[in-house]
Amino acid sequence: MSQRSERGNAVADWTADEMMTVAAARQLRDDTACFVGIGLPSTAANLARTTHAPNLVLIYESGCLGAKPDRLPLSIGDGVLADTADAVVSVPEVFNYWLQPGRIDVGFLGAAQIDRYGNINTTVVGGDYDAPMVRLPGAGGAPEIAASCREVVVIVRQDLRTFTERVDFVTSVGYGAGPGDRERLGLRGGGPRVVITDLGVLEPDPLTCELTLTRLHPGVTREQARAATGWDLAVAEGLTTGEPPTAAELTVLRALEATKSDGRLP
Amino acid sequence: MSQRSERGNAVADWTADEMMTVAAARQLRDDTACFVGIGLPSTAANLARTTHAPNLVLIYESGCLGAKPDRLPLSIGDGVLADTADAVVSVPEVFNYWLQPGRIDVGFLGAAQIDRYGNINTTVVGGDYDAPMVRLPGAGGAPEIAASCREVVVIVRQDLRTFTERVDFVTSVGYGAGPGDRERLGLRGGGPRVVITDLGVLEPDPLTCELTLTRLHPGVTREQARAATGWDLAVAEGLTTGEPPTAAELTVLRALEATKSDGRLP
Amino acid sequence: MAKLVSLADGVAHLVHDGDVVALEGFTHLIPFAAGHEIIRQGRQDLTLVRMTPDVIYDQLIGAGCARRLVFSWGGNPGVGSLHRFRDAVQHAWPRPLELEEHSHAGMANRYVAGASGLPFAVLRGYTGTDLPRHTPNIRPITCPFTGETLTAVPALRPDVTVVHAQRADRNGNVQMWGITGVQKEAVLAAHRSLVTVEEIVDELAPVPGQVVLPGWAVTAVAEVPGGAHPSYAHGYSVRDNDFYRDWDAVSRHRDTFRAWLDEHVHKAGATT
Amino acid sequence: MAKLVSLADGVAHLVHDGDVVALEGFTHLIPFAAGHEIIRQGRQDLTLVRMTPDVIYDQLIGAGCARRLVFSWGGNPGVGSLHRFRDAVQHAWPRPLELEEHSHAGMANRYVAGASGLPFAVLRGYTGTDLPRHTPNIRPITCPFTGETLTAVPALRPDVTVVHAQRADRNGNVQMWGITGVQKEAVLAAHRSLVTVEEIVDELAPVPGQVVLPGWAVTAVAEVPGGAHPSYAHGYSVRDNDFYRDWDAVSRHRDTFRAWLDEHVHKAGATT
Repeated sequence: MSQRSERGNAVADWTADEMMTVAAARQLRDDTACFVGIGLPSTAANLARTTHAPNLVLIYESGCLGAKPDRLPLSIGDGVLADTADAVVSVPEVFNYWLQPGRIDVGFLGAAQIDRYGNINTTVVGGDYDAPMVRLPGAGGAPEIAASCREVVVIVRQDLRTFTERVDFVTSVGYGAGPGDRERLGLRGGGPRVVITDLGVLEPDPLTCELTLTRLHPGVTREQARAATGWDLAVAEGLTTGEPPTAAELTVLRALEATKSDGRLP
Repeated sequence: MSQRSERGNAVADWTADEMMTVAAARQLRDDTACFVGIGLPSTAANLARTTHAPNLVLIYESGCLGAKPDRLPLSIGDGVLADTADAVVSVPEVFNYWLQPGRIDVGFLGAAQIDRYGNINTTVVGGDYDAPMVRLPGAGGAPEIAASCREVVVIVRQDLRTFTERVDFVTSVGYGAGPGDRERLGLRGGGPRVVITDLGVLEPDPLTCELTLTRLHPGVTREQARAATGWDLAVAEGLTTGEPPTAAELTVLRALEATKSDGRLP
Repeated sequence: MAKLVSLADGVAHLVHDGDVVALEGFTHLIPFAAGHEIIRQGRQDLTLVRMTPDVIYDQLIGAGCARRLVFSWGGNPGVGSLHRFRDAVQHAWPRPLELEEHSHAGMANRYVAGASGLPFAVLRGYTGTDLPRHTPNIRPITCPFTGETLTAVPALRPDVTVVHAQRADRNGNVQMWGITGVQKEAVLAAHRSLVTVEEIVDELAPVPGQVVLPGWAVTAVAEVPGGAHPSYAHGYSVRDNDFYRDWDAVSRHRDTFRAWLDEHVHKAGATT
Repeated sequence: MAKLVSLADGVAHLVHDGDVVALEGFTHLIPFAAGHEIIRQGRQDLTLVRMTPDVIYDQLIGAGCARRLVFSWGGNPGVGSLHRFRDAVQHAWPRPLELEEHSHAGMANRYVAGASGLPFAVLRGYTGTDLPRHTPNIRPITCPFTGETLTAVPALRPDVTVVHAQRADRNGNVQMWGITGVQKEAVLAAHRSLVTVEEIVDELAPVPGQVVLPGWAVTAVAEVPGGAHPSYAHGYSVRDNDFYRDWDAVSRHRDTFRAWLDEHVHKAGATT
């Protein structure tokens, strides 16, 4: 993730992945609770907590409520999460008492595939379920995070393999087949509010629920974004270009990343 | 409970209540787990633990597993129970993870009314449920203790008001209306194995499930026991007379009772 | 983050006439001071929920705050019956009291379902007893895998739950230990919550056996030292067993009860 | 009271060919040493149950111990995919692997039901996903009070659950702290249990955040210092993140995996 991206802004001193992480972090508001998956979501959530959202409550499915790690955990069960949490609860409790009732404001998910309606696949790609081309890790906490959090933020690199007309397997429901599906299914959370990629930002159209390009990262064109999408990507009328990472954001992000290489503080 | 009983053995230096508590304690085997209600059951269980059953595991519904109180608690939530327990768990956990699966060997219950088939009432006496003559405390943990423990020991003073042909309200099921009823109801514990009173010991007849007088305390006659029972009490062919309390049992019991008066060690 | 409030303000803002109110605490950590404040503020028509409506609910019932009681064991632990509770059930004094009666296992699971955002809980319970005949909120449910019949009870979702705990920090993170009963579930099941604590501290030093409720899951916290008396706060006080024993005589007659209420609740004023 | 045993004896007596075996530990306290002993003793046809079949199950699957996997997330946390797991699913190497796939919430509740002596658990989960189409053990259930449709999953009742913990005393009372995951439920859900511990001590000094499993609820305890490596035991060791990263290369090819297995498992012999 630390090598220079070839399609980001090659002049400014930041990579497309850094831009993506910064843009994701900016989506997290202070004084909210965020259910964090490992990897990019954890990096972005910790960046937010260390910059503009000091009271962001990080919840890890290992049972750590309010973790305040001073380094990036490699797994959702690293000791630093338990050591710095307000409370450590059992895994059944984190799902039953904290996630399921809708107490968590934001669910922060990654994806192996994502479709037009924000449905996510992290299970199998290609072939049959029983004989897949690629067997992925599977669901983990994602289906219920996607169902129960008040809103979902997705962070995922944008390319044709990932942004697909129809996911091969619905691991976590976005807007199903379109408007009204979440309500019909009885899902109580609001679904994906925003998808942050290395190219820009997609948001569901309020009427069609279709993921629509609403913002580009600096230096990225709408054509690049559309070319990296496996369906005919709609572009919002008011398409904007986001702010590049600030020096402060980059400094904190890189310091965080540096802690990940050996799991210890630099 | 400490005044001399008028119908116990008036010569020997122990009361009917003491005999009852000692007889109940003797029913508890070492290395078993016992779900203990407050009052007489707690006294008897602690007597057993302090005498012949040092590894008796006492479980209180307040969530204290393996409590080893050095004084008699007044309530099932006294601090001494938490301080001396192997583990303190939540109230939902004690019922769901420990009682319900049938992990507890013995459930130790009292009763306001008990009938021919060992069904217990601690809810209302007389009148209607909605307008009872006497409103009692109610169920507490008893229905599920009676349902799920491998066996139940009842400790209750024997008189016509209490030992009644039919309880006014079934709070906790013994043998229902007779043989096969526990199985039909799907109750997985064995039901009342023995009822200890201040007069003697009753056990369910293996064929009829009817509570049958199998043992008298020293100095008590079968006529006394039958006269204190609200149904035609069957008497076992091999009716025996139990052993009086030993000096050791009385010494420990009285020391325990002495701790109860002020909740502090003597 | 939970708001830090006075007890009087907390009760005024969070407990309303007609509310479903749960005061929990299993022998330990019973929020007596909050109960007294509810009496002082003259709340009416409450549906009182509690596994063990002991002396605190005897007082609320006798003071006329309750219309309905949802419970599983109503007695004075280790002492005997509750006379105000009995008087309300047997003689409708000072007003009639509707009952919804459960077992402990049922009530505990009802709180668990409430805390879990589920409409019901499943247990092995009540079977063969007379409780389902009088409590419609106990129904059979069939296992979709084995066909076995079990028992379902509906979730409890109090309008407000009140508990007492040892400590909170200034963000309203609450820490309790010792016998922690069903308090976490009762707080998480409720729409609003008020926690009284022995003290508010800068930092919650971890304690073995602790249960921590994050401040963002609690509505308000009030510092009320001794707020559990005659119940106790493990590490701060011991149970006043004499009070429980004496309550039997105090509560046995309406006039001695009323005199007690006047002197110890109404005249006492808010603790904070 | 739990029996104190050697790891080799514990596995020999408690884990049989064809058993349903759960090795639990959520990133923390994963019983790697016990898994290696299962491999060394050549167990076959196991149904392996685990929420997060990470490196330990990659090893068991690659070693050919497993016939079936019941799980909710099969990856190398923070690193990527599990190559032995993939090879088994995609190419049936070294033998075919049946899958029963759930979500974390579903698996956690299946253990809860098992620990609770219930045949099933209820949750809000799986709705709208493709999981129920491939996992028959996910069924709808209707709330008998509200009519709402929820999801039911059957209880997990492993033949044997294996976990690692920090300490036990000589009566087999087990103490663990830090992230304790689903271990209590997994042990209580199982017919038999084997707990490996960092050390056996005379007295379990209470620790904040501890979970204590009474010795009478555990079948056997084996002292295996470092038995969680490359996972960790909070207070005793730290997670060997390099091992997890290196595992990606070791496990990517069958021959490097087999060489690793020979050297680090088969030749290593029982830890105790």
